[in-house]
Amino acid sequence: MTRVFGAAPGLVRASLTVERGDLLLVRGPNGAGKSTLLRVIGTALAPTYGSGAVLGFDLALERDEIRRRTELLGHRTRLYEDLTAAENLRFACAMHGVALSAVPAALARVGLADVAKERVSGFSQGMRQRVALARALLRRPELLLLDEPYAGLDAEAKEIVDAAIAEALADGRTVVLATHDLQRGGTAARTIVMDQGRIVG
Amino acid sequence: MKRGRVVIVLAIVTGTLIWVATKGLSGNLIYYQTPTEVLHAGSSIVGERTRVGGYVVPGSVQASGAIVRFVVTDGTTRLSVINTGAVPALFSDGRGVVLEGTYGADGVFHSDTLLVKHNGLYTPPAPGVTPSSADLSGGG
Amino acid sequence: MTLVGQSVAIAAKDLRIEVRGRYALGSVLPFAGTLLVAFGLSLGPGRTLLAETAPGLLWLAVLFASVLSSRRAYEHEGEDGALEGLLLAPIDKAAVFIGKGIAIAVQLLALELAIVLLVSGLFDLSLAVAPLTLVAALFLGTIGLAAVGSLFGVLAEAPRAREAVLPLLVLPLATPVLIAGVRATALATAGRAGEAGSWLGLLLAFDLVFVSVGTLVFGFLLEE
Amino acid sequence: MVSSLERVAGRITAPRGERILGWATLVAMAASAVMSLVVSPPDAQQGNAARLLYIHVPSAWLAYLSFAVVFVASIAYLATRRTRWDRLAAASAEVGVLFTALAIALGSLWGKPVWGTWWTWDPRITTTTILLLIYVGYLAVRRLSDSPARRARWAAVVGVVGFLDVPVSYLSVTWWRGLHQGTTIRLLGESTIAPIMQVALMTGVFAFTLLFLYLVTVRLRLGRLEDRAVAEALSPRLGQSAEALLEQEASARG
Repeated sequence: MTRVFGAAPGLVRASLTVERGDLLLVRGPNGAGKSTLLRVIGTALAPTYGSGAVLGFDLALERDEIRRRTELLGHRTRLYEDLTAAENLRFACAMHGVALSAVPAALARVGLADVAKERVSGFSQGMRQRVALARALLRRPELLLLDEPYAGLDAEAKEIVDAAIAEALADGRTVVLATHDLQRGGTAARTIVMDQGRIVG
Repeated sequence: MKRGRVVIVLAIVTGTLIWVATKGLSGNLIYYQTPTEVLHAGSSIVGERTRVGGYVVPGSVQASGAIVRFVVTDGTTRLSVINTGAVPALFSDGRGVVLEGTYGADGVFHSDTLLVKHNGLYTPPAPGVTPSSADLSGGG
Repeated sequence: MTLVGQSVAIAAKDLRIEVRGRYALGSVLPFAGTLLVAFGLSLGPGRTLLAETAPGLLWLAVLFASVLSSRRAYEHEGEDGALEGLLLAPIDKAAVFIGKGIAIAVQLLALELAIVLLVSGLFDLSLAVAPLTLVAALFLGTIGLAAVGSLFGVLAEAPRAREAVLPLLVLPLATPVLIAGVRATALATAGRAGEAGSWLGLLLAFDLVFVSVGTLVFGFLLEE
Repeated sequence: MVSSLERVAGRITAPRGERILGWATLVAMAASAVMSLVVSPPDAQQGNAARLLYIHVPSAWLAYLSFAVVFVASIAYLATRRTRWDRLAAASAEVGVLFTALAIALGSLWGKPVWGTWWTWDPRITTTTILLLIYVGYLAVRRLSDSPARRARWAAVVGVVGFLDVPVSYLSVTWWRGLHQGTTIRLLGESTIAPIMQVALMTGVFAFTLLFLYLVTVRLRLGRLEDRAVAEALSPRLGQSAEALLEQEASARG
């Protein structure tokens, strides 16, 4: 169960509860505070006020426990330009304590097996997002936070995202998806709408 | 933050500071050399820019224009000095001074900067004496 | 994974990026070279003056190189938000400090090799008199500079960071390294290496304080 | 201990305490002026220039005092994450930078007639200058981040590390050179200052300490107002009620 209350820059007030194993859809116009909400849940941003528990762990005190179990896929891909796709993933493995053998499979899943040994600096934005997605697939996080994962992706890649969401839900893991894309997230157990830093519906 | 780590770091930092502080007291490196050290070093430091510290030998001061000649001592050795730089108001017989300049082949120290080392002694003037040597009106 | 393993992984990643980006070779070294030539020109052709100031110039070049390298070490973390990736990884945050410190130190040592040769060529610094003391001074000084740079380099990635913040913090804090490094180098090159002991000790003390305190407090700088 | 300290601090920083402290400071400063300019005789060696002692030494004392306060408050902030510690560190650092600069400027004025130079690379002067630069850097770091919590954390780290650098840099500089006089007033052994001059000096130190407390108190009050204004700008509709809501939430959780 995930439960957040509080405010942060760009997030006026939010109070939210998600059941384990559900898909929560977050909608709202640009600048509504969707990213901030996801970043607060993912411990990338500390709330200015307020408190919360993610997967039963305190948002302020047990961040490492949350981080071990959560994957936040944000706007920025967090890749190193001068490393190859495979090297970027291997570094993520080292940081998260995942076996290096997971790398080839993850890259194959996003269709980048051929360019694994090429540097990210030569990649298009779409390819970079696929690498970031592959990094998210290295682990099987209990909570998957996806912030506009479809933006800039082609139809094939969008299918990969959908498949990843479906797989996580089938495993009984929780997914929070923030997206504009009205065709996506049809299976959501719950939808919230945000506006001007508040949850309005 | 890990409690054990805090303890270890505290121990390292205090240990290090104590070690350096006690080591520093032996002080093998000083601001200035003494006349004995200068004469001892002799020709090896001729022409090299150094600092010399010592007390002005009473009665040795001779001023001629901007140039002041005097002798400094550390109690054992005397060293003749020719100073061409500015002379502070507090300069007088028996005073501690630090000189910057070069030791010449002529055995005289040629200084261009004369600093008076204040002894940290503050006393009222003797009765009937008006001290004016370093009055603020001149020094700012 | 342990603190050591994480630190090594971060250092290896940073060094790989540095080798590929050739920033140290392409920008920092030319900068240090220009600095030394400019010093030489500004001081005039007097050989004794140049030889006397050489240890100071050597360490100034190293100090500025350390600021540039520390800045660079965090620059590639900021380009696409990678620093957030390090933040969100369930690692001991001290590993970032140590790993980056190792990477900065290795780069600096490589740079110093070139800087020392340049200084010796340009300013007539005699390296062969007491090479061990010289190497020890450079090595110990580098650890201290890398620790300060690795600790505060992360601030240069702040959204509102100004270019001047890192040097403004690093230069005063690194004064002990500058003084002790210059004195030890001067003694080593003047054939009085025996007297350099306390300066090397001071460098070691600086390293111990900054590495240990940095390990303790770095998390506060990185943590959101 | 921390909580009782806070209680005392809370009493002083109340409007009434601040007013009383202000008047006490004014009286002490006046007493110090009379002591240094009228009661104290000129010095036998330096004449009236020695009167600079009565503001130079208290300024230097405040410099070290305020940075020690920054150090302690920074550690307290990192341990407790209470905003008040951060405000104390910030206020103390600002006052400290002011008085460090004053001590250096006065020392320079004094150095000219006594040592014969405006400036010399003496250990005390050099380390005090380094100290000034470190805390100018501290204040620069305080302007780096928009997030109050992050700004406080960063500043606290600089406050701790900067203070630890002082002994090391003091030693490095001491070994390097030394012209500044030693300690004039000694706790053990004989002082090298005449009793009446010592009284004048202590009056100055006392008056400046009160001035420090007063300035920090005023700065703390401004800091509190500033923080409230920022909090309100951050969440205009929440305003005052935010804290009430949070307390509700906290009690519901606890």
